[in-house]
Amino acid sequence: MGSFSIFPERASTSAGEVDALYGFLLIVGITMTVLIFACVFFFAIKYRRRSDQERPQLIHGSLPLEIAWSVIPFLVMLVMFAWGTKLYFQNYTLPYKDTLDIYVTGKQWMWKIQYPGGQREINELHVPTGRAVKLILASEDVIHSFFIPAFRLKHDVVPGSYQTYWFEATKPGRYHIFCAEYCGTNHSRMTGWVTVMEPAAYQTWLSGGSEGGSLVAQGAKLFQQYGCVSCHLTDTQGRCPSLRNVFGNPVVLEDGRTVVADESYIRESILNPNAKIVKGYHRDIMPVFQGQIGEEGLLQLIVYIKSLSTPAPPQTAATKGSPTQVPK
Amino acid sequence: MTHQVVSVKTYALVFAALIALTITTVAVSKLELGEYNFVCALTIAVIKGTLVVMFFMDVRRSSSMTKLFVGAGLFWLAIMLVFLLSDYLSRGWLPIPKWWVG
Amino acid sequence: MADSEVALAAHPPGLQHHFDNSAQQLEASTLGMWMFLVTEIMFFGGMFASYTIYRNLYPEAFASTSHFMNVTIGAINTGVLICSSFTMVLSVRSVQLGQKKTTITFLTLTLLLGLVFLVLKFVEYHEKWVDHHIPGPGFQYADPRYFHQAQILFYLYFAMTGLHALHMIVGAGLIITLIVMTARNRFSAEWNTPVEMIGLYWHFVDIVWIFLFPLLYLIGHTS
Amino acid sequence: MSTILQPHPHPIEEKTNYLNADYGWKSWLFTTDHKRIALLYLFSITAFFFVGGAFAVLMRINLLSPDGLFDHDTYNKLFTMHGIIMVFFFLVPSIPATLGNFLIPIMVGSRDLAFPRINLLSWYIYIFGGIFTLTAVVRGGVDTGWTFYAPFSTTYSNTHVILAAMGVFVSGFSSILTGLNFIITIHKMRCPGMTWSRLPLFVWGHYATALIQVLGTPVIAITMVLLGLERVLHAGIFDPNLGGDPILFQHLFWFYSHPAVYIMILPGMAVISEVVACYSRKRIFGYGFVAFSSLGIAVLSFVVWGHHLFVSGQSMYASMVFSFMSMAVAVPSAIKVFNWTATMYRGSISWDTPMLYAFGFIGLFTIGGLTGLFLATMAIDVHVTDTYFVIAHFHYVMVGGMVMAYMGGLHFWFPKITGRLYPEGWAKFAALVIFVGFNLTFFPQFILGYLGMPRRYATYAEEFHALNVMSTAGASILGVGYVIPMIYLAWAWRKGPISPQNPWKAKGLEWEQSPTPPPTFNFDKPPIVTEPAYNYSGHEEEQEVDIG
Repeated sequence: MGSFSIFPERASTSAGEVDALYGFLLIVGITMTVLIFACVFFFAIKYRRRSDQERPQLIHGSLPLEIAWSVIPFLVMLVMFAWGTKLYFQNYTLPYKDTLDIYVTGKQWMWKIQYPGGQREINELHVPTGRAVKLILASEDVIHSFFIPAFRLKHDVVPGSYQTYWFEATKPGRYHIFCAEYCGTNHSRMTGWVTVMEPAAYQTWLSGGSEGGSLVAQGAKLFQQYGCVSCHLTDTQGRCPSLRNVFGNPVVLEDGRTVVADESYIRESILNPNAKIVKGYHRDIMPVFQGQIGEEGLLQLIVYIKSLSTPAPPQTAATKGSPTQVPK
Repeated sequence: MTHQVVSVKTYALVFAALIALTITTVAVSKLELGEYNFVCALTIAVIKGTLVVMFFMDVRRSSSMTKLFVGAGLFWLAIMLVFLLSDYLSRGWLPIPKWWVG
Repeated sequence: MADSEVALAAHPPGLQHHFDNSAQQLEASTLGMWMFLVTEIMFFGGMFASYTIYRNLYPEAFASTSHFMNVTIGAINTGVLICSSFTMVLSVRSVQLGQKKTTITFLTLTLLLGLVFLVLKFVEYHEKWVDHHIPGPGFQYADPRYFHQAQILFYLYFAMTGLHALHMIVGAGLIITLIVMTARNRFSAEWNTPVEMIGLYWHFVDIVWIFLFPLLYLIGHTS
Repeated sequence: MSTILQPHPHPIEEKTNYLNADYGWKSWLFTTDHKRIALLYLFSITAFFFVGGAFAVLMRINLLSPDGLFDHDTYNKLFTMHGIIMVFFFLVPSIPATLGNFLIPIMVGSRDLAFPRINLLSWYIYIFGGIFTLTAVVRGGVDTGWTFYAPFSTTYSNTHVILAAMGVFVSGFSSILTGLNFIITIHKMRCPGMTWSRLPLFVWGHYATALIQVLGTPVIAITMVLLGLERVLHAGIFDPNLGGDPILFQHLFWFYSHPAVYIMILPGMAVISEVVACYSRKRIFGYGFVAFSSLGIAVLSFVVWGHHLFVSGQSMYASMVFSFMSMAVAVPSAIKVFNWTATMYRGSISWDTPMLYAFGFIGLFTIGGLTGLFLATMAIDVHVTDTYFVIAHFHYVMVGGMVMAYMGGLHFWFPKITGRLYPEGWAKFAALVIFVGFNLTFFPQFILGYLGMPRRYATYAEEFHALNVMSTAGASILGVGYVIPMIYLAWAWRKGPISPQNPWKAKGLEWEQSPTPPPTFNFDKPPIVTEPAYNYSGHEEEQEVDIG
């Protein structure tokens, strides 16, 4: 960080846009501050009290001026609001195409990171450039917050539910990972590094070591062990929905709502099955697994269930200007 | 509040109404109305509450300032409930379609 | 509550030095009491909000826990509280007419009804204690599927009804002070603000129960 | 009251006022005179301010070097106690309980607040809550942050969370009772002629603050009760492993805590309206707009709390609504700043100390308010929330805004409270030191925040070192800046020159119709208001819009 700059490094597609919005806000802020400071000092000097008998002329106020400096600031704020909301939705709405899913689990004072290939790392994240990476965030104890300043992204890691966000790294390098939500004694030591590599270098790193077999294999073992297979795969009496080709596709529920079967839906259906019952199936058949399967097991089960369904069909409507297609 | 005193008859009437409403709400709760059960119970409770506020607490004949305070209290409670539920109810909605996101 | 200004031996009975006339003082006290009741609405409001959220998140667990709620005791308690509101409002009326004896009888009636409510509430709590339904280390629940969710809902049940019972106890204490003050002829037709204020407080506690009873006892049965 | 003739340096015989009307500790601890209660609050609040300030200095010393000075647990306790003491025991009560208690009855023209005994009760509750919190500090502190986020505070923290929660719970009621007293007094006890459109803006500001105090504080009270119960029973209401939802705690906490930041700033704005009007010797520009923008802030402040939960898993749609409302709540504050600046146009501005503080307030509050817009914009908030950008934002509003206004108000009404004049030279010097120290402390933190330094970090990355050293340097200047007024104001209270009834020739009942320092019942003869508010130009005609 040789040169001192008020912007941290831009290493992801959305970092540039966030900085642009920040620039706009800075301009508005600085002009307003300079305007107010100038008025205050100019008036203070020009109209300073010269004698005690001065009687300034009574000015009640002026309605048009009041309306002007209420409506105009509000319009500027609406621009900020619209631009900010669009950018927020863009960052948090998952891109349509297949993403590299990485599972991040926050545990008191460390980040455990697992790759689909089975590699596991502590406080280290390796991502390739040019590919959308989806982070699936979970926590085992208190609320943490996975914060990468270089990507301008952060999300609280709330225990008991999955949070996801995605980014697409652009500039190779090593950037900070911070825990941004206070989580106890070593909150400030719960940091790590994200290493962005070229796709080729990433492949060599990937093949470097994947001990412990892939998540899918471990998931299959658990799927067997907890008896899910007897209902959800080989069952013919139709007591419960088969899990083949379920992941990533919409599911029609008993009360008519349709929900996309993503990680949170699968996790909730494992831990609290009666929360969302699929249409045509009965309540209170599947046992409640709350508190019986740990975070590790849940991740492996979900990856296994994901492997049961063919990858989601690429989005037909080509979305113009989507970040991944714009050549950087 | 200190003008002429309310007759016992009005109080007795209101009292009888309250007891009747209690009985009805218990009776209604036994019926099988599904989701409307909640709505009925709440409306009956609101009616009973307004009766007590208007007659027993004499807000009916109080100054408009008192009525404003009572209204403000309920309005703020409504603000809390509405905005709290706005988060919980809209959590499950599908992410918005892609055409809008650039 | 501190609203029961002690009558000063100044010109009209009970007029405080900083008020211009009794009407202004009474209106100020009433507004002050209502403002306090608004804070109580927001105070209970926080719990009603948590109740709504958890009833929304776990409807079936809620249905299963409400089978353990004793509706008969709840209904009787509602009736008891409505009667106590009725006798309270009659006591306020009689103190305004300056009838000391009837005021004392109605205040005592209100007090007794309040105590009956508390006794019934204790019976209910004891019943829950026997069933190990008190949230905390000793909590047990018949249906293993809803163990955790039932504990939360019982926590809310005890928080809401417990705080309500606490307000009943404070109310009972206030009514006792009122009875003593009436016996000592501290109130007259011109000045009886404390009775009216505590009447408002008592009616408020009754309204809280009017909302608690259906939400906690009745709704869960059938949904 | 017997007139006690006692040897006094000045020949004139001392008139009886609320200070020398009665002596002895009983006259202070059992007083129902709103002025004496205001002084009781003044001393206890100043004590809490310096305790909280000491924690702040220790924190800044720890952040001098990247690997910190204290161990992590101590630092976590330091920032928690700094937060709790400053927020609940200094910022929320300070202006309303001291200047508000002292001045509102006089400004409104009444002999005392509506419920004097409740006013004294509110001070005792404040002290009782303070004892709870100080016991928590003495017995080892609490390390959950002033926000007490579950499930850390309910299950994982093993410090005195319940003690601190009880302290906050109890001190909340003191704030409720003060608010209740103000609302009833302003409604019911205005003297003849004091219509709503002639009320000083100080009273309007405190009326809006009182609304928030009364409507918001009970929710933090119930949140603390639920937190305490949850910590004892572990029933799981906020613990996700047992089926609870920690985000519900955040909702309930911020439902109060965001309006609370408006409880802190509105009285500051109220003071500034008075100071700017008096030292520009001009009626406030757009009186009606400034008055109603206080009410606008009070109402809108209750629908914006969701901007604290943008990244905590709140649904995107609710975040959108809260972001929009947060933009709306910024408009009334902007109106106020523009109106103060417009008041100075064509005025006769004297550079006395209170006016210096007003200049500081207008400038720094503008920066604070604008950075609030950064945080209300969702995409920026994702990057800067929970970083030092947020710390800088709320310190600009609280220290740059509220504390500056508090100092300005203290100096402006010092003659009215004590009957003495403070040394102008020292006061101006202190104001300058505070302004410089403040900016040096907190402006670097904006840059630190955007660079990504998270908040509540005992040790930090190497590249943030330089800016942190600057910030600590500023903090030491700021610390000195706050000690100087302590000294010369205490000195002036005893030794300062006797002040005339209206040293600044200000308008308003408290300067014109009530002697300095005021007698126990505020006025020698019952006050009557004839002219419009801030009638500095001496025109008798009355054509302001009559709201009353």
